[in-house]
Amino acid sequence: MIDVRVELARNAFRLDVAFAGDGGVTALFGPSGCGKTTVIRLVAGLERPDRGRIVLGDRVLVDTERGVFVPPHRRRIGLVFQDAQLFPHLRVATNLAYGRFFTRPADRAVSRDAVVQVLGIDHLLGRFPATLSGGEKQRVAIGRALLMSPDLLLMDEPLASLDEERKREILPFVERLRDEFAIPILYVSHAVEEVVRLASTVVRLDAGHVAAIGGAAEVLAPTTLAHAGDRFGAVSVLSGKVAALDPAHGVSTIAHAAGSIVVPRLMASVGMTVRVVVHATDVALGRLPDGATSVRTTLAGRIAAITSDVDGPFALVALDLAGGERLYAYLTRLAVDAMQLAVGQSVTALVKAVSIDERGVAGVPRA
Amino acid sequence: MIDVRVELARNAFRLDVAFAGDGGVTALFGPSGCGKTTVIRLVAGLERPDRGRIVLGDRVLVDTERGVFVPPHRRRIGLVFQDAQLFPHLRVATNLAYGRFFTRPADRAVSRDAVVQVLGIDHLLGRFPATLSGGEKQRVAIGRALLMSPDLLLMDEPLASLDEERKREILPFVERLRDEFAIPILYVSHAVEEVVRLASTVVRLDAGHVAAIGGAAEVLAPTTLAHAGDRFGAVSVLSGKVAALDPAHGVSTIAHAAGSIVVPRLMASVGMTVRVVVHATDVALGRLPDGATSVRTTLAGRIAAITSDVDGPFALVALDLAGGERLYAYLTRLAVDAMQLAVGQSVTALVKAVSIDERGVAGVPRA
Amino acid sequence: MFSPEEWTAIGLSLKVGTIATLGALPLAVAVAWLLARGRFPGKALIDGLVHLPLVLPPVVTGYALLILFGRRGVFGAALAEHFGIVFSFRWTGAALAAGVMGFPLMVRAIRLSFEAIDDRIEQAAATLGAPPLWVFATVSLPLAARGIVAGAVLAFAKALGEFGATITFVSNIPGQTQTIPAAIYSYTQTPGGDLGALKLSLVAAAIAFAALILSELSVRRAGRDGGRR
Amino acid sequence: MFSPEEWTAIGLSLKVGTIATLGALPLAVAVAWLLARGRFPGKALIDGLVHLPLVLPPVVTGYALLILFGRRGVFGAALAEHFGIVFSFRWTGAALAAGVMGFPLMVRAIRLSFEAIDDRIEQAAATLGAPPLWVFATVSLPLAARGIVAGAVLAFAKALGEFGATITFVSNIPGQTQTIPAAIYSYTQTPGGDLGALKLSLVAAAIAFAALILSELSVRRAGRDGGRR
Amino acid sequence: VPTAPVAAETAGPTVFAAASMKTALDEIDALYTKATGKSVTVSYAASSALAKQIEQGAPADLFVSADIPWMDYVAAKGLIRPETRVDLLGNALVLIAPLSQPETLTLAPGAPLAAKIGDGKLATGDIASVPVGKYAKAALEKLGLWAEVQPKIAGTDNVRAALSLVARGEARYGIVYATDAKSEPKVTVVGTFPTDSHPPIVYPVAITKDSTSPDAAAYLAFLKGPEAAKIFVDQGFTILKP
Ligand SMILES: Nc1ncnc2c1ncn2[C@@H]1O[C@H](COP(=O)(O)OP(=O)(O)OP(=O)(O)O)[C@@H](O)[C@H]1O
Ligand SMILES: Nc1ncnc2c1ncn2[C@@H]1O[C@H](COP(=O)(O)OP(=O)(O)OP(=O)(O)O)[C@@H](O)[C@H]1O
Ligand code: MOO
Ligand SMILES: [Mg+2]
Ligand SMILES: [Mg+2]
Repeated sequence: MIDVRVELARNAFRLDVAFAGDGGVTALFGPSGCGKTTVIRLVAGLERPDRGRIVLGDRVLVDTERGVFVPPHRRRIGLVFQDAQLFPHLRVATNLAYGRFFTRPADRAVSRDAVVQVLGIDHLLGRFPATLSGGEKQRVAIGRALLMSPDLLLMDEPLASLDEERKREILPFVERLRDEFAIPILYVSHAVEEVVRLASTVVRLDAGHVAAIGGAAEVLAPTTLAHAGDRFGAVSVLSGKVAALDPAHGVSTIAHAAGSIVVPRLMASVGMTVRVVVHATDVALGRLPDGATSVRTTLAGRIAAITSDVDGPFALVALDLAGGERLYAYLTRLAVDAMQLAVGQSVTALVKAVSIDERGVAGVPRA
Repeated sequence: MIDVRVELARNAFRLDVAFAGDGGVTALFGPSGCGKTTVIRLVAGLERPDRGRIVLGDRVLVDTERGVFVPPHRRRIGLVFQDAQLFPHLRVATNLAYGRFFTRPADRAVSRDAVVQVLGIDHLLGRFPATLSGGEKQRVAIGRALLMSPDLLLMDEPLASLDEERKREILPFVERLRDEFAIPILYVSHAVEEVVRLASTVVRLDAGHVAAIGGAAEVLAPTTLAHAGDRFGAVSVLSGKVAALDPAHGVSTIAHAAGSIVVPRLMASVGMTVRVVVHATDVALGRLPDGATSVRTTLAGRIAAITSDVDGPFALVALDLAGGERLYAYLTRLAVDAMQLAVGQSVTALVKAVSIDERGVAGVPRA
Repeated sequence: MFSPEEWTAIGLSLKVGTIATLGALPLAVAVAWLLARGRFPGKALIDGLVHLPLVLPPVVTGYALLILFGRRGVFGAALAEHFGIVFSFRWTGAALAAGVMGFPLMVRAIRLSFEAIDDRIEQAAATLGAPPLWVFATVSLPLAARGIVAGAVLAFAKALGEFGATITFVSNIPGQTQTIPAAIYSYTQTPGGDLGALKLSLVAAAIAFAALILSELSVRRAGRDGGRR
Repeated sequence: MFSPEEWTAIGLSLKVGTIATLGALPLAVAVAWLLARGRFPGKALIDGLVHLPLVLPPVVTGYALLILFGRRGVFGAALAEHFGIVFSFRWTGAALAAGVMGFPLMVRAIRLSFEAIDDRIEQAAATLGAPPLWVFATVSLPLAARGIVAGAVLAFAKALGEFGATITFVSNIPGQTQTIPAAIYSYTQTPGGDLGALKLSLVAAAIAFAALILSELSVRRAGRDGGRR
Repeated sequence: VPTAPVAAETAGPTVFAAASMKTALDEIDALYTKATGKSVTVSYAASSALAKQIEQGAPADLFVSADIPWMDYVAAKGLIRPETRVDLLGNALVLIAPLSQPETLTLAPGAPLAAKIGDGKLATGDIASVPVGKYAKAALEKLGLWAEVQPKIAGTDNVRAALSLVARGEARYGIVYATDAKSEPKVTVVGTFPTDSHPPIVYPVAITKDSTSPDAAAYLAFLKGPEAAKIFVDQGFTILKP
C-alpha cells in the first residue's frame, strides 16, 4: 500500500531506507535520532528526498528520477506531529474542523463526535491551544488528523505524553481506523505493546538505515532484540482460532496446537483468527500437573535453543511449540541451571492470562 | 524538604494541592490535564499561586500571606520542561553550559562529562537545537538542568520521548543525582516503573486535587488503582535485606520473612535493605512443591481478600505475607474459580525473577 | 475651535490616511510574504526598491510620483485613459503619496511577523489538505496579525505626518490635497502661525494616538490565545 | 563625478546615519522591551510619544528640536553648559534629528521581535539561575536579532532620507549639517538641477542598498540555527 | 485666518503661489471674494515645486513665483501666456538680529559684519537654491563681505525658517526680506542692503497656458489693483510699476 525508498543526507546524518507497508499499521521503531521523524516528514511531503520514490496505493507521490513531487496538501496524508503543532489562533473546535474542509463529504469516514468522545476533549472545544496541557494538546492533534479521513495516517509518537489509561482508550480507536475505515497507518512509537498490537509490519531503524523489517513476531522476537538489552520488549506472537467464549468470566480461550491460551477479553466471535502477543518475560517453564497453579495457559513444547548472557543474569529459551510456532521465555540463568534445562527437553510453558495485555491481542489485520 | 501548599484558579480549572516531599524523589502522577505541569511551574516560580506557601528546605520560596515570592532565578531549582525549550540560538554545548555560570564552583556537583556521556549527546555538542530530533532535544534539556547542580530538580515527563534503552540508561543516573548528590527531585511521569523505582513519595493528582499521597507501595497498590482500570500499573512493594549475591548467575537473593526473592541484579552489598517492586500481574498463585517450575521466587502467604470485577475478567487477590507485608496478585476470575481460592487459605505466590524490572529494585532512598 | 478650512484638512487627512493604509496593505502583505519566504533572483532588488521612499528625501519621491503618476506621467496617463483613475492634484494623489511613503514601514513590520511564524504550523495545515493560498489566508495571515496591525498603524501615522512628497506631487490645494501637515506648513509660512501649527499638530497626534489604542486593542483581541505560539 | 562639496555631504550622511542609528539603538531596544513586556500605567502614552516624530510633519519635529535642544532650548542649554554637548548648527544636531525621526521605526521593529519570543524560553533561562538582565542580554536580545537589525536598517535608511527636521533644526551648513538630502534639496530648488538631484539620490539608494544587503547577511548568520524558534 | 468659501460663492480661479506670499494673498483673496462672490483656491508651496507641477499639468490658472528663474522656467516651456506675465512686487533685503540685541549697521563695503557674527551664525535661505539665500550671497559679494561671512552662514530651506532661527536667538543674525522682518516682532532690522547690491527682488505673476477659469484675467487685474496694493504695501512689499 505504501512503498518508500528514499535517500537523504543532512550533514553527518544519512538516511537510506526502503520499506513497504501493507494496508494496516506499519510501525517505525528505533532509538532516538535514528530518523523516524525524518521518514514521516518525507512521506508527508514536508521534506524532499535527495533520491527516491514514494508510492501510496497507485499514486506516485515522489519520484526523483521522473521529477514527480506531489505537494503535501494533495497527498491526503494525515500527520500527527511529535509536538502537536496546533493552530494557536484557532479554538480547539476549529482546529479539529480544519481538515474536514478539504475532505469531500463522501470521504468523511470519521465522525467528529466519536473522535471527540474517545479522545476526551469535549470540554476543551471552546479553548485556545495555549491553555491546554501537554497531553490535551496531543489529543487534539490526533483528532485533527483523524478528522480529515486521510488515505494514510502518519503518527509520530502520538501517545508518548499520555497516561496509561488514556492510551488504553485511544488504541482501540486507532485499531478501528485501521480496520473499519481501512486507513493505513505509519506509526512511530517506542512502546512495544503499541507496536505489537497495531502493526502488521515493523520497520526497525538504526542510524538512518533499516536494521530489520518484517512482522512484529520476527522483528521484535528476542533473538533480534537481545542485543538491545531490552528483555521487556521481547515478545512472541502466537496465532490461533477463538475456540470458546466464557462471558461469565470475561475471558476467551484460543485454540492453539500446543494447548489453549486464555486471554482476558471477549473476542468478537468464535472461529476468528487472532494474534496473541506473549512477552518472553511472562513465560515460565515447568514440569507439573495442570491445575497446580493459578496459571490457566499451558503450552507444550520442546526446547529448541538456550542462549545465555555471558555476564548478565538472563537466559533466553526458545521453545518449538506443537504446531510449529516459536515461543520465547526469558529465565534467569539460575533457573536454567536449577531445573537443568537442556535443548531437546519437553517442557510446559506457563503464561498467566492476566499478563496478556489486551493491547497485544488483536484480530489479524487485513494485510 | 519541599513543602507545597498552593491554590490557583484558571477559568474552569482549579488547583488546590498540598504535599510534602522528602529528600528523595517525589513523583507527581495523574491523568492528562490534572495539573502536574502547573504544580511544577508553581514550584519553579514561573507561576504565582492565588494563595499558598512553598518551602524548600529552610527557604520560604512563596508565602502569599506574607507576600514572599522568590523569583525563579534565585530559587536554584532546575527544570526540565515537558517540551525541551532549548535556546535556539545557542549550540548544544552552550545550552548545557548556560546554568553553570550561575553555580558557584563549590556547588558544581555534577560533572559535565558524566552528563554528556550518560545522555549520549557528545556528538551533538556542536549542533544547533533546530537540527536535533525530539529525543535528542529532550536529552540536552535534561543535561542543561542537571548541570546547574540545583537544590531541587523538577522533571516534567523527561523520558516520555525516549526509547526504552535510553530510559534504562538515564534512570540510574537520575538515581545517582538523588543519592550521591542528594538532589531532591519532583518528578512527573506516566510510567509506573519510573515512579516506583525513583520515588519515595508519590502524589497522585486528579483534576487539580491530591487524590492520594504516600509511599509508592500505598499509592500504587491495586486497591487504590483498581478503579483506574490499569492493572499493569498495580504493584506491591516488598522490602528485605540482601541475603546473598550470586555473581556466577548475576542475581541476588533478598531475604524476606515469607521466603526469598531472587532479583536479576547484583546488589551493592549483602545486608543492604532494598525495595522490590512486584507487579500484581506478575504474581501467580499455586500449591505446589518448590522446584517444579522455573520460578525461583516463592513466597508464603494467606489470602486476605479477593476483589472481583463484576463484569471484567479479573480478580485481585491480596495476600498477607509472613512478616506482614501485603502482596497483590491479579488473576483471572476463571483461575480463582478453578482453584477454588478463598479468603483465609494459605497459598504460595510465584514471581518470576525476570519479570522483576531492575528499574523497580532500588536501595531504599534516604528519606 | 477650528476654521472650516482646518476641518476640511482634518477630514482629508483622515480620509487620505485611511485609504492609503488600506490600499497599500494588500500589496504590502504580498511583498512582505515574498521577502520573508520567497527565494528568487532579484529578491534583494525588490527589497531595495521597497525601501526607496524611506531613503530618498520626500521631495524626490514627490517628484518621482509627479513624473510617473502626473497627468502627463507614464502611468498617470495610462491609468487616466483606461481606468479613469486620476491622481494629479486630487486627494487620491495625496493618498498615493502617503501610501508610497508608508509602504516600507508596513512591509518591514509585516515581514518580521511572517518570519517569526514557525513554518511547521503552516506545514500542519498543508498536511490537512489546505492549498497554499488557503494556508496563507487561514494560518499565516492571522498569525502575522500583530505585524500587520503594527504596519498599518505605522503607515497611518506616517500618512498623518507625510508632507514633503505630498506637497511636491499634488501641491497644497485646500479641500483637495491640503492635509493636516500641508496646513501646518502653510501656518509655518505665516507670521504668528505657530499657534495654528501647534493646534493642528496636536490634532494629528491625537488621531494617531487613537489609532494606536485601537490597534493595541485589536491585537489584544487577536491574542486571546495567550499571545504566543 | 562628484564635487568636493558633494563628497562632503556623502561622508557626512554616512556619519550622521551611523551615529544616529547606533546612538538611538540602545534606547530603542529598552523602549521596545518596555512596550513589549511591561505592564505599567502610562504605557499607552509612551507608545504615543514614540510615534510622534512619525505623525508630525518633519518641520514641526525640527522646530520642536530647536525649542528643546537649541542653544537656548530647555535641554540644549543645560547640555551645553554641563557636558559641553552642542547640537545647534553641528553635525551632532543632524544626527539627533535623524535619530529622533528614525526612532519610531526602530522601536516598532524591535518590539515585534520581542513579542514573537516564546517567553518560556526566557523562563528556562531564569530557572537556570540567570537574573533578568542576563536573560535579556543572552536570550531575549539575540532572539530579537532580526528585529533589531531590521530596525537599525530602517532608521539608517530614514537618516539617509531625512531632510525636513534636520534643515529646520540645524539648517544647511556645508560640511557641518549639509547631508545628502539637503544637497538634493538644493538641487531641486534650482531650475535644471534635476540631474544633480538624481545623481545624489542614486548615491543614497546605493548606500541604503549596501546597508540592506549587509543586514540580511548578518541576520542570516544569526539564523544558523535553522531560522526558527 | 483663512476663510473657506461659503456655499453661495462660486468657484473662482486656482492660484499656485510661493509660500512666502501667503499672508498677503489670503487677505487679498478675501477682498476679492467679497467683491466678486468668487472663491479663490490657492496652493502655497515652494516655487520650484509649483513650477514643476504646472509642467505636469496642474490645474493652476495663475502662477505667483517668488523669483524670476522659476517663472522663466515655465515660460521657456511655454506653460504661461507671455502677454500676461508681469513683475508684480518687489522686496528689500535686510539684515536682522534678535530683538534682545538691538543695533544698527550700515551695510556698505568694509562693514564689520563677520566680526559681529563672531562664532555665531548668520541664518538665511540656502545660498544655492532658496531665493533669499541667493540674493544674500550676491549682496555680500558685492559688498566684499562674502569671503569672511560665508563660513558663518546657516542656510535654511525657506526664509521663514531663517527668520525663526533669529527670532529664537539661535542665530546671531539673519538675512531675510523686509516683509519677513516686518512680520516678526522678535527681530529687529539692523540694516538694509542697498538695492543695487543684489539682483532685483521680484515676484512675477502670469496666467498659465492651460488656464480654464474665466476669472483668471479679472483676478490678475485685481492683484494689480489698488486694494491689493494697499495690502502688499502694508506687508512691506514694494509695488513695481510696469
Ligand atoms: N487558561 C486556562 N483556562 C482554563 N484551563 C486551563 C488554562 N490553562 C490551563 N488550564 C487547564 O489546567 C489543567 C492543568 O494543566 P497542566 O498543564 O498542569 O496539566 P498536566 O497535568 O501537566 O497534563 P499533561 O499530562 O497532559 O501534561 C488542564 O486541564 C488545562 O486544560
Ligand atoms: N541539519 C541537521 N544536521 C545534522 N543532523 C541532523 C540535522 N537535522 C536532523 N539531523 C539528525 O537527523 C537524525 C534523525 O532525526 P529524526 O528527527 O528523524 O529522529 P527520530 O528518529 O525521530 O528521533 P526521536 O525519537 O528522538 O524523535 C537525528 O540524529 C538528527 O540529529
Ligand atoms: O519622510 Mo518625511 O521627512 O516625514 O516627509
Ligand atoms: Mg522524532
Ligand atoms: Mg503537563
